[in-house]
Amino acid sequence: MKLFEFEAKEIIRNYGFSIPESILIKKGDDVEKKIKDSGIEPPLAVKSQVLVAGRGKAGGIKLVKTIEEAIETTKALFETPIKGIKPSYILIEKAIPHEKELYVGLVIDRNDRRPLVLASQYGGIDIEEIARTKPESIIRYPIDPFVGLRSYEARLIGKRIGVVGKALGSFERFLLTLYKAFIEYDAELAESNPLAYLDDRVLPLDLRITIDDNSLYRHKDFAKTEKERLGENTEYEIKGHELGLAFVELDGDVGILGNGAGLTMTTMDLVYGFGGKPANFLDMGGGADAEHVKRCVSFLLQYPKAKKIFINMFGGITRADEVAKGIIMALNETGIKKPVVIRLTGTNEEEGRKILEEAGIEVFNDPIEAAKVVVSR
Amino acid sequence: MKLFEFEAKEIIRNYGFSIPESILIKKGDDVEKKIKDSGIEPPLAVKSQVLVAGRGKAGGIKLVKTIEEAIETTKALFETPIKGIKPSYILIEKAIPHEKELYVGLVIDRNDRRPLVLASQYGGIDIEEIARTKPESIIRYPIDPFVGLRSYEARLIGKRIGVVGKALGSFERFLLTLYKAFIEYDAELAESNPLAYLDDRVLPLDLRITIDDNSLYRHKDFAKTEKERLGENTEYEIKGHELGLAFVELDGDVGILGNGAGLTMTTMDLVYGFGGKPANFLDMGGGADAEHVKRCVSFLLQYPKAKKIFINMFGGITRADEVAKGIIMALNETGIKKPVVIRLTGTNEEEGRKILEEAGIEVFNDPIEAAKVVVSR
Amino acid sequence: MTILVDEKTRVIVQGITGNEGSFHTKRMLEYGTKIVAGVTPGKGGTKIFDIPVYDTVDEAKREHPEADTSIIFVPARFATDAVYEAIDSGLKLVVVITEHIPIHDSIKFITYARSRGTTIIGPNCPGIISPGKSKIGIMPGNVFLQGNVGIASRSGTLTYEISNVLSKNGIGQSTVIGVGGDPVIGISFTEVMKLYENDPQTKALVLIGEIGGDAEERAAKMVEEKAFTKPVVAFVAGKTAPVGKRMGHAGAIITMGSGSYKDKVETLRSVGIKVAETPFEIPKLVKEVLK
Amino acid sequence: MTILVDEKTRVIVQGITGNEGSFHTKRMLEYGTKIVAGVTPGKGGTKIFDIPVYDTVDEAKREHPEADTSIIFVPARFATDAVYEAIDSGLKLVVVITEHIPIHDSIKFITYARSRGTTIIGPNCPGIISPGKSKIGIMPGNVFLQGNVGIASRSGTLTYEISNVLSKNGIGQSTVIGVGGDPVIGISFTEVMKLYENDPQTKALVLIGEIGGDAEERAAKMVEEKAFTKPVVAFVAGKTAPVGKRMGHAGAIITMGSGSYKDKVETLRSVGIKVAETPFEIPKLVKEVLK
Repeated sequence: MKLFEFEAKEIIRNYGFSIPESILIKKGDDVEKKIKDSGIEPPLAVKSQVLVAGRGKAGGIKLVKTIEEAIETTKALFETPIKGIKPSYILIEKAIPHEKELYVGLVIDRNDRRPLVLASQYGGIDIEEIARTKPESIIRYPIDPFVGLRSYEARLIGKRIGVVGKALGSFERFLLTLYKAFIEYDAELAESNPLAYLDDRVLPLDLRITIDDNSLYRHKDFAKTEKERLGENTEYEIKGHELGLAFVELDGDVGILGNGAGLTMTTMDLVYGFGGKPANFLDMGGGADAEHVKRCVSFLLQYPKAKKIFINMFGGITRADEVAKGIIMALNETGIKKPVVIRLTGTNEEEGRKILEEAGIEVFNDPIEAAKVVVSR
Repeated sequence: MKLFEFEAKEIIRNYGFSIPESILIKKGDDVEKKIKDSGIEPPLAVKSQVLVAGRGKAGGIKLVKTIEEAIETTKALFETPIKGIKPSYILIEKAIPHEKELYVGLVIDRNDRRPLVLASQYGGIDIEEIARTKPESIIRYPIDPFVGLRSYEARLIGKRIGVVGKALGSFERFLLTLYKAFIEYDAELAESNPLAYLDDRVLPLDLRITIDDNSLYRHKDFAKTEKERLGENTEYEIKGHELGLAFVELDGDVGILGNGAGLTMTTMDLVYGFGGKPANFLDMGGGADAEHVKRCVSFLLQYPKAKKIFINMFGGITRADEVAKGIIMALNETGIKKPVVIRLTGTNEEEGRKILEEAGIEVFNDPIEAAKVVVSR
Repeated sequence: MTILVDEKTRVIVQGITGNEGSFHTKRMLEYGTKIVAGVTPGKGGTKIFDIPVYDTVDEAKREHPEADTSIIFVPARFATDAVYEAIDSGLKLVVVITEHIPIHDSIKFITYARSRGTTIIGPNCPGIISPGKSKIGIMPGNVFLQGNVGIASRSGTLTYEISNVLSKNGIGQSTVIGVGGDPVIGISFTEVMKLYENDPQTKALVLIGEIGGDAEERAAKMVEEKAFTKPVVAFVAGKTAPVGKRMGHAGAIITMGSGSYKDKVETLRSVGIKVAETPFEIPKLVKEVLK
Repeated sequence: MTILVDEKTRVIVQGITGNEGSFHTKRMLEYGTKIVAGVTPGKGGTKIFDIPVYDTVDEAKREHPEADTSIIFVPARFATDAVYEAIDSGLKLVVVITEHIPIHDSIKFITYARSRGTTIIGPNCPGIISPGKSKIGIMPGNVFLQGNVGIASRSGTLTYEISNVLSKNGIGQSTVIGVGGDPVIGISFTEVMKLYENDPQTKALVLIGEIGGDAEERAAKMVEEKAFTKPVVAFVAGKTAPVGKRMGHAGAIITMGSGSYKDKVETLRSVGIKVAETPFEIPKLVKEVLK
């Protein structure tokens, strides 16, 4: 789960790292009153709180020199979609003049199985772009997860990207604070880009933290912004999320349902291979019962982009008879008629096939054949 | 630094381990009003908050059956010295009927250099006594300081001291909570003795936490009770503490000042060996300057138990001339006359000797000879 | 020979009395897996399918010192603790079926396992099977056939699909490992490949990849550097997956300018690995490389 | 030969520009200790006593790869970090002079040092000296004399006192180690004894103990089990110290029914170790055992 910039900054402020004064405006607030009451003084940065990358280039950050301009810009930004998304929050910060911008981030290194600090003297552009254009500038520093990041290591990393003097102590404190957030919030990613490098300190101009979804049960503080966060998804992705489904919206017209992520992706690939276009990714998961299958199938029946539906199921933990029952229930309950092509094999295949065929639904054993059929319909 | 029982219990309550309802009465409170207003219902345990061991046997814990009795007992306990100390706080807790009492504690194993869980099915008596009478009952379970105590280990320990059923889950939670306190409060010791073993849970009837003095800069929450805590020391120990001196009061009449703990203890031993009795232990530490030496010597001059003073100093980091200067300053500033015997050797010995001899003070080179002289005076 | 598990493997099932644990214990027993004990805290002293249940792995291991492997069906919130318990009891192989374990927990227990010499498969994996010898996982046993092709897969169901089509074409498997769908897993493709390289029974390798991460690229590098010398056939799921969206698995997401289908396939082909367009092409390609 | 340090030892001083650090660096140099670099964050690029100062141990070690030992004068709040830095830079011996380091920090860096093969002396110790060869500590160099008696001590000043009286009686020392006054220390009496046992130059051992803990009892056990076979003379400070009071050092406290003077002396004598009543008896006893 991606945190909003203002949430991420609140975390490091609570950890005692001092960052510029700011105010948060929520959609529906009296913008004028809130800005004036805050006593904040220009110059200011007015920042649209959206979770998409490249916000700056897309016009989501404006520098203003007067309070009047700040009010105007805030109102305008609420109405400005950034990559299709209108913000629910605007963050207004004291603008800090600076010349140099650094990059610093923490990720999990999949191969090393440990936290990895990434740092570069070139901030303000995507780390991928830095990696492409100035790979030698990127410091990669692995951290022992049991020992944690030590102060001396934070200093060492700062030195290696050219931070010197008083600012080095500030960089050290910032990186230790970021690491603390990374660990305590079970983050997959915690990065500041750009990190302003001033004479005597560093300042995170932007700050992004992504919490590992599997650990959300340990971090319930962000429930209040869940609705706004979901605003980043499409209408049907939000509905899917609310139903607890692993659903991703795509641009085609073939509704896809599989059991297991690999098989579901392969099903998409097969459809695509025969000239069809998947309308979505939907994985029913392992061990789905009839009730859960019904939920998935009903969802696709109601999902307007899916003009036809391809269900590809290889029984293992999941039983074919449960899937068959779920499909019948969904068709009956919704009453929606769409072409549905079903491939069923594996555990309890015979029972499943029987249930479907008795209801007059054709069942394939070979997924290639089924894919061809669904594309042709 | 030893925490009071009520402070230790507050910690684990804040960590979410549920313990019986209680109220804390401070000396000077309106006892009657406070107890009646609290709404707490008998039976109650009224517990004198003193830091000495063996409080129960010494009459510091009383069980009462009515509110009136609680009020009376509380008032009485405030006036009852426990091993010489009158309490500043009384803790009144709901009394929980129970049959079995366990012991569980966490210490640092000096030899293994790691936290060690000690647990026994026999609680309510000193762990030293358990160790003497039922050594086989004590479970010793070392913890990797980087990995920490795991839930399964807490359960394993509980099982080994005979905890079963629902109470085992409670024991697991309690021990994990105690370990958390042990780590987060940099404790040398965290123990519950007795830990009541009820049908469905365990409850710490007593709880003791001792914080490592070296880590107190990380734990400033206990400053408010510092004065009451010091009440456990003698008047001069409190004064010494306030001056930042490593001072321990003893029963003899020879004031002792050395540099280094080992040498200072050995100085005490020498005095004792020649029939004298040390009035104190006072270590000026390493690298003391004249100012600090003056503080130490002045303190002993004003300390009434010390009828004479023995200063034993082996110069290493500490310079003999600084020590000599400090002694002269103390004698001049206090104007107090007591027999002072000085042994001075090591770094800058000659300069030191000269300073003292010019002031008419005899200086010994041989500590044995000096010890004999101080005892004879 | 096979890798990691065979007919001599003796298994403890952690979480044996739960829904999933008991269901799959039954199926593993039916397959012939030697399960010697089960563990569920609070259920010690009972039996299930005639297998003794203990409160702790420590006790299970004491009563059954021959146990060398554990399979974990414990729910995510308690699974991390169960893994430490298995490692501390000295088991050599721990198969973590549980999904949704926080990644910071995984990196720690995997690091810890390595320091103790324990191999972790998973988390969020279907397990491991050496057909005809031992099945320690949740895969349907009937789709596998004993033989000489090793399989390493990031996917679950897709592995069954591919094993099934291989078996139907008469191509048996030495060992099939589902390494798991999480971004961080105990045993990686390259580590599995080291084992297959040294296994005389294994004559070829089928690698079932997915978008996201760089496991496939690392496998290719190993082939390039001749650290793996047996023929390899690969398949990568997610050809048509969009960028930046998580496709079910936490691990299957194209991010940070890496992990795309195209890059993976190109890298694999560049070192001479045959890449199948669909799972159903795999038997033909395997037959070719085994010729 | 001596143990742990000799004329080949090359030293980095951490905290070299501080009060204590610079004072003792000067005295170590005067003694002949080979100090190759100093470290103080923020002072990199400067020099002190002609010794180059670096911001990090990493840089110092890169410029002076021959460095194998560090001595730490960093204040307690930063000392833990300095120890990790020394260990991570691959130094083999780290002498921690700093006192007042929290014990939970010490147990962790000592555990970590062991896993990396680094020996820690201290914290809260006077250091180590092999007379005539190298002094890495804060002891006054002039009280030591090169010879064949090894010393291990829990005390600081008392060690100088005893070394002084030995030297004056013509009894020289191979190596003198102050293991430190904290309850938890990097190298213990028994670990030092293992080294002395294998050092041909060392013919006898003087053990300077204190009340508190069980270091003396463990030393006695080692003698009893013949894991240490050279003659031992011991002294224990704190004969007249009261129970339950901390005597200066955090380690010197009689608690939990253990650590008393009487118990220690009895245990030492029971295995044939000569225990001196005062430090000034030690030369006589050493002469006896060396006869």
